[in-house]
Amino acid sequence: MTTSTMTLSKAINAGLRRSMENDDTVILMGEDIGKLGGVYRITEGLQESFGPRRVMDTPLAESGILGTAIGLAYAGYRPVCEIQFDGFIYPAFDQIVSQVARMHSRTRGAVTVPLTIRVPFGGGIGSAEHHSDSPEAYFTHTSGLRVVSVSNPNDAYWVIQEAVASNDPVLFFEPKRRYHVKGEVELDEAELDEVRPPMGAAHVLVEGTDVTLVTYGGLVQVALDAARAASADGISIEVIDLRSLSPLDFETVTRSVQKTGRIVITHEAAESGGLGAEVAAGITERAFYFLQHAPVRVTGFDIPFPPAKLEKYHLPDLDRILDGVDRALDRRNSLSELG
Amino acid sequence: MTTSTMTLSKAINAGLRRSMENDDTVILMGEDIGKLGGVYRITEGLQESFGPRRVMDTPLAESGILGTAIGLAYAGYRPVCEIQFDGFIYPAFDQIVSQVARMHSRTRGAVTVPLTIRVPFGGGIGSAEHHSDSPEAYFTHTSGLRVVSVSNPNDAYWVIQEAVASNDPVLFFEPKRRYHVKGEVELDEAELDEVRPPMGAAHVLVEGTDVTLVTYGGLVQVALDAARAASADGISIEVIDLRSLSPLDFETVTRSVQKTGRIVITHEAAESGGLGAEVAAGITERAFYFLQHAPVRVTGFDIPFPPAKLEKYHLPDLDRILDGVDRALDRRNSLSELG
Amino acid sequence: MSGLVQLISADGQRLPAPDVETWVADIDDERLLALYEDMVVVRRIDTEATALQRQGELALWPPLLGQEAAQIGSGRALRDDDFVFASYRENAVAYCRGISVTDLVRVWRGTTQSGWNPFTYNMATPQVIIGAQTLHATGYALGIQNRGTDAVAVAYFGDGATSEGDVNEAMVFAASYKAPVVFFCQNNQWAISEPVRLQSRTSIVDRALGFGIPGIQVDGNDVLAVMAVTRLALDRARRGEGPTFIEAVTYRMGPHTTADDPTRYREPAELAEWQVKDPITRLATYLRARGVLTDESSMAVDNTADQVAAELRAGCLGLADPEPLSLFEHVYAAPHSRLAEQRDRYLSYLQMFEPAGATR
Amino acid sequence: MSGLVQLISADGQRLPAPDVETWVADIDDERLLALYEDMVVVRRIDTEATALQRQGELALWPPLLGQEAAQIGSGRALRDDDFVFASYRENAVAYCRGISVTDLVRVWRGTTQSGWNPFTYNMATPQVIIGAQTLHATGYALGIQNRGTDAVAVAYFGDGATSEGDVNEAMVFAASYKAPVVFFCQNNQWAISEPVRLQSRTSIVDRALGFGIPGIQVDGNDVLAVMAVTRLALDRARRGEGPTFIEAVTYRMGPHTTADDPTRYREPAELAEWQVKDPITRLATYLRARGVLTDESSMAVDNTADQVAAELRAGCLGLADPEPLSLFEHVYAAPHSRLAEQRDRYLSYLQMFEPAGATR
Ligand SMILES: Cc1ncc(C[n+]2csc(CCOP(=O)(O)OP(=O)(O)O)c2C)c(N)n1
Ligand SMILES: Cc1ncc(C[n+]2csc(CCOP(=O)(O)OP(=O)(O)O)c2C)c(N)n1
Ligand SMILES: [Mg+2]
Ligand SMILES: [Mg+2]
Repeated sequence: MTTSTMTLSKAINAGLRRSMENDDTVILMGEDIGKLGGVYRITEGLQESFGPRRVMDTPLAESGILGTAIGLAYAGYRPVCEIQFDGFIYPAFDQIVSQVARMHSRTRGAVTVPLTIRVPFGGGIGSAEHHSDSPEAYFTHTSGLRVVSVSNPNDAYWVIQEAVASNDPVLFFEPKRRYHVKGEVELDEAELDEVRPPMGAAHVLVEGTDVTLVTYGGLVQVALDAARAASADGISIEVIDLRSLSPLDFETVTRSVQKTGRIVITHEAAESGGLGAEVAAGITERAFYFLQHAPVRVTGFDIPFPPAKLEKYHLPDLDRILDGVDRALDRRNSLSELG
Repeated sequence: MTTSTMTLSKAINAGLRRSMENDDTVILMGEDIGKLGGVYRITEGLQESFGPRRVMDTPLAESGILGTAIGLAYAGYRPVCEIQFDGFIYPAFDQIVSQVARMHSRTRGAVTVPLTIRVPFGGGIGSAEHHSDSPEAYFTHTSGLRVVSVSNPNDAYWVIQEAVASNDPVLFFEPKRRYHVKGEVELDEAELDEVRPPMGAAHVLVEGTDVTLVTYGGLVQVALDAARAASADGISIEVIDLRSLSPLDFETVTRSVQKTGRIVITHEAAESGGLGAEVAAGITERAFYFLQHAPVRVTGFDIPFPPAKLEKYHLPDLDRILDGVDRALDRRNSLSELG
Repeated sequence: MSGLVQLISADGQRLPAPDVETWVADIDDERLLALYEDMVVVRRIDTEATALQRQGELALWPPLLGQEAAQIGSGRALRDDDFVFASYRENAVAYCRGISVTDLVRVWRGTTQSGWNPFTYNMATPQVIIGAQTLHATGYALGIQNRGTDAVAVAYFGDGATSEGDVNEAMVFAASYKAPVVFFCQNNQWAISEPVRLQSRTSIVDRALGFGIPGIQVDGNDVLAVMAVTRLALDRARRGEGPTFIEAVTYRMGPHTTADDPTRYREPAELAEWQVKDPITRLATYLRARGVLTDESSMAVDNTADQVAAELRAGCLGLADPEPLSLFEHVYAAPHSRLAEQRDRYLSYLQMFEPAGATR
Repeated sequence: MSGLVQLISADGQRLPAPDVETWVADIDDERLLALYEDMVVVRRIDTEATALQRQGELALWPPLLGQEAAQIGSGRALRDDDFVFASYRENAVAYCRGISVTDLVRVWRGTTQSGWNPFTYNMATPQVIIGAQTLHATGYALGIQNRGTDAVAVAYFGDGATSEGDVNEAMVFAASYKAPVVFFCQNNQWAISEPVRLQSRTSIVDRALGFGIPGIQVDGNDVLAVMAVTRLALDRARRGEGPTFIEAVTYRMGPHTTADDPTRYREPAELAEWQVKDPITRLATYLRARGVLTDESSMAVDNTADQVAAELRAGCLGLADPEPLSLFEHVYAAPHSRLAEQRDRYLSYLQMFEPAGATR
């Protein structure tokens, strides 16, 4: 096995490069992705290698990026659009929801829209307004899209390639706060099936018996830290990285909850209508008789993302996750008891 | 008490008229709302009465409508924007999510954005593509917005006035399929507190003991029909019209579920990440030990709204709701048993 | 090119227009008569579809009455390998692409969201979201440019659409990349109840100049002039000279759709004024004067139109309703676990209603 | 008005410009010196804020280096009752509005999303979403129009912003209603790493004409010319003549923000070319030649700038971090049950960490 240590951002870059080498219909589009290599350097060096027609700096217009990408898909291309920051995806919302998501079903399968929309997302990096959003739930509620997120370099390398290869449109959420974290990446094609995380499958990162802790993206590491801390306290947490947010891999989560009987879901996005609601509702439907406690949500509050100096209070951290675990374990009062 | 019988559409019209009479900063904006009175005639006669500066036909640009409405709010106005159909709100998504919803918190309360966004929504009327969407969950997940829906003329008359009077931005979802249904409207201001449904409060329309059936908008009547049909079978359904979708009135729903122990939620929007997920998750948190069965969701499928000839299969109807009730009552296999 | 391009006046006179003559030098009497037939046929399609709507066989129909020349003139200028991205009203363009009349009404009968396979006719499914398709056309044009062929993408849209951000962004992208796309705007004076002056205080065609895109304003009721300028624009694109914007000045003589009542918002006098400029009448006058349109040939055209109308009616009435389980098809290209689960459950649900022993 | 308006050349010569002279007839030497001081001060603010960012006291800073004349010339043309809707880069405009230097950096220190109350200074919170504010300005202008006052709304935005649908829709609305709004575009040649030619193949100012809005292109490094054309545009708006678009041709001499490294995407030669046109140097040359700027007055200006910088530093370091529970404030104007519940739970949570008996 050929492995290499690289950062998550470099892993995405390497994955994109490989996709572009394998398939010359793959085209990258976005603001500042060419010479600059993107504000996060995810596309660094790619315009040099593949030229400006395959790594296109676009005018500053997100709806324009998505709309023209659809046209390129019609013409047989496989566009990968970078949205510079989470908070800038909304001008493209109409093209994504009304066009990207519906074109295949609209045409009864005649047109495929094999688009990948890369979105650096989430907080934890002390950014300015509109640079820390977690908009994933808007897209998981949108039929016709697939939504994934990654939390480590190996997943990043493989899932981005799967997203690009997918004939369905994929929203690919990149946790900004994890860009610079290094990890092992398995590069060898021969062993593909073993190392490649199948898009759509959740990943049990840590096995445990007392409570299931479900998350994705930037909070995966926090969840792992929480599991370690809890184990010192004699609590055994099973940590699941969802990876695929739409569809959700309920099979994996249900199997876990059937074992633990308790589940905590954590994400940065607002609680109301966030992904945690869907996981909670879905797991209750699937494992009602196994549940010893209501699914517990530990999320960002129902507020616009706050200024940088406040984000540490807004974002779920180790303590808040452990508090959620305690509640799920009936070691502390939960919402139903608070009234 | 002065009451009057009118259709739901006429009730909104009358409510808007009254708001405009009471407060001359109220301005209506939208496509075709002037001379034509809107494609659904909701604003019929209002331009005649209040002139083109207060009932403004706008250029064909939804982001433009919302963006200029924000400027008018800055200038001390209270704009009421009509989005012609549910499916046309997405071009305005950025202005709604990044501006309307955040302006008050961004400015730490200095700026209020007392906007009302009227959205005819939902299916059941055999419409063309993009004319039957139920986009409410996008907005209930957006902090800073209030979201309401109405199901009968009296609520329509009062809630639209409350929405217009609210200093917070309000999404007001009008069930198209109920526009032409008549009902009594209490017009008398003197009795206001008794007749005015407080914005934010759910309404128990039918009391029952076996199962709680929660819905809003166009499906309320279907839920009432289901309750009637079930009662013939000896099943007592408590029907709740949520009316407020954000915030949700969990107090009312929880009280009901503490009594019935079972809950069915039904809406037209897709299941994944729909409002039903939030209601299910929230009620499980609040009434876990009262629940005899996992909350049951009866919703549109996770598909783009289908062509008119298929909508009757997609939309929850009496039979599908009763099937859901049966599952909640353990009279039929539910998801967890299906595996 | 400045000023309104015209080749046949409202009263049926042939006018010289040196700038564009060359583009229609090959359009002899026979081909003019064919254009005439096209226009008569599509008008007849409109009438029949409207009747079908009144009879409850179609849920809705957006007539193009008055815009026949704009659509036939441009539609007949296209090459097969050009690709059209249009709105809901371009039924005559679709007709030119060879799309069957039955396929035209599928969407309006509510059996599907797309009457045809876009790749069979190189014409996308009519777009309902105003202006969205202009970006698709621009993107498709970028694809053409990458491949180095000389096909062209053509975006059709209305005067109202020019207010949408998307249409303006499409022009930004098209200009920036010099994309081989033609923006064909039918200014039919109205966007439902809103007159064009609400969308723009200046000529619609001026918009393009602000993006550095050449603009041509053409009499949209003059089929020959429309064909000439469309060919000119297509040729520019084929030669790598980038986008062109055409404003076809025309008039929506009917309602916005069969659900609309234009008497609520516009004066009868305005309609009367435009009736005088009717695109079919003027060509008829011209062709009669030349002896090309005779009672005989006119009757032949009408017969063809009647046949097409009959075909439309039969096709429409013959359309089968889709199966319930087709709901779940083609939402995704690859299997999707959640949707598969929903499908399975719905199937079990449906089976409850079946007589015991029946299979599906 | 066609061609680039200029009153003071790059080498500090006073040029005649009959079209606009009258608009700055009142700007005598003393007032010119004041403009000079403004520019020096805001450049000093930039330097200090950049230093604070390097020292970790600010998270980010978007310098306006090179754009002083565009911002001071226009900012000083405004009346108090005009209302400004700007982007993140208009710190010099904010300075003209009387906003304190401490208020300027609050946002960049991350203690708040808005450094000031917009109604105190008639200037909205700097907008991060590119172009969104142009619609707000247009809407505000409609409000002015309704009330019948002669105030004006002013939208500031960049060259890159002109590609966004919103900016184009703002022009549609402004033109349609003849709204008293001035669109002030600082074409600083770059949108982060993208040169202006990627956004437009033609002059940015041309865009306005396509919407029927008069456009003026001005040397954005000439503070006097900028002031003249801004006054002209404001006056048009006040007299009910509707919107004007100003393209101030300037250059972003620094990085996009302190997080940017412009050497990755642009040539040193380009920067050098623009350094010759520096807005402060040219005014200094002019004023020195007139004997207005002397070593003494120059030192006075520098002292003022240093004082402002010291004020900025002290103000910045003095900014208190917000309280955790302020998270829940001002999300809604009226009580919100769900959020109140979240706040209460968070409060109980925080209390778990407190020593027994402590209160909050
Ligand atoms: C984004 C969006 N907003 C609103 C509508 C509703 N609508 C349908 S047609 C129409 C008018 C379009 O006018 P124009 O672009 O001039 O085309 P025409 O109908 O005249 O052919 C409107 C407002 C829509 N379909 N999409
Ligand atoms: C909608 C949106 N898309 C992208 C961005 C990221 N972004 C911030 S500034 C900028 C460039 C803006 O260029 P320009 O309008 O010329 O203004 P300048 O920065 O030069 O003053 C970009 C792309 C954003 N803030 N908002
Ligand atoms: Mg029109
Ligand atoms: Mg710029």
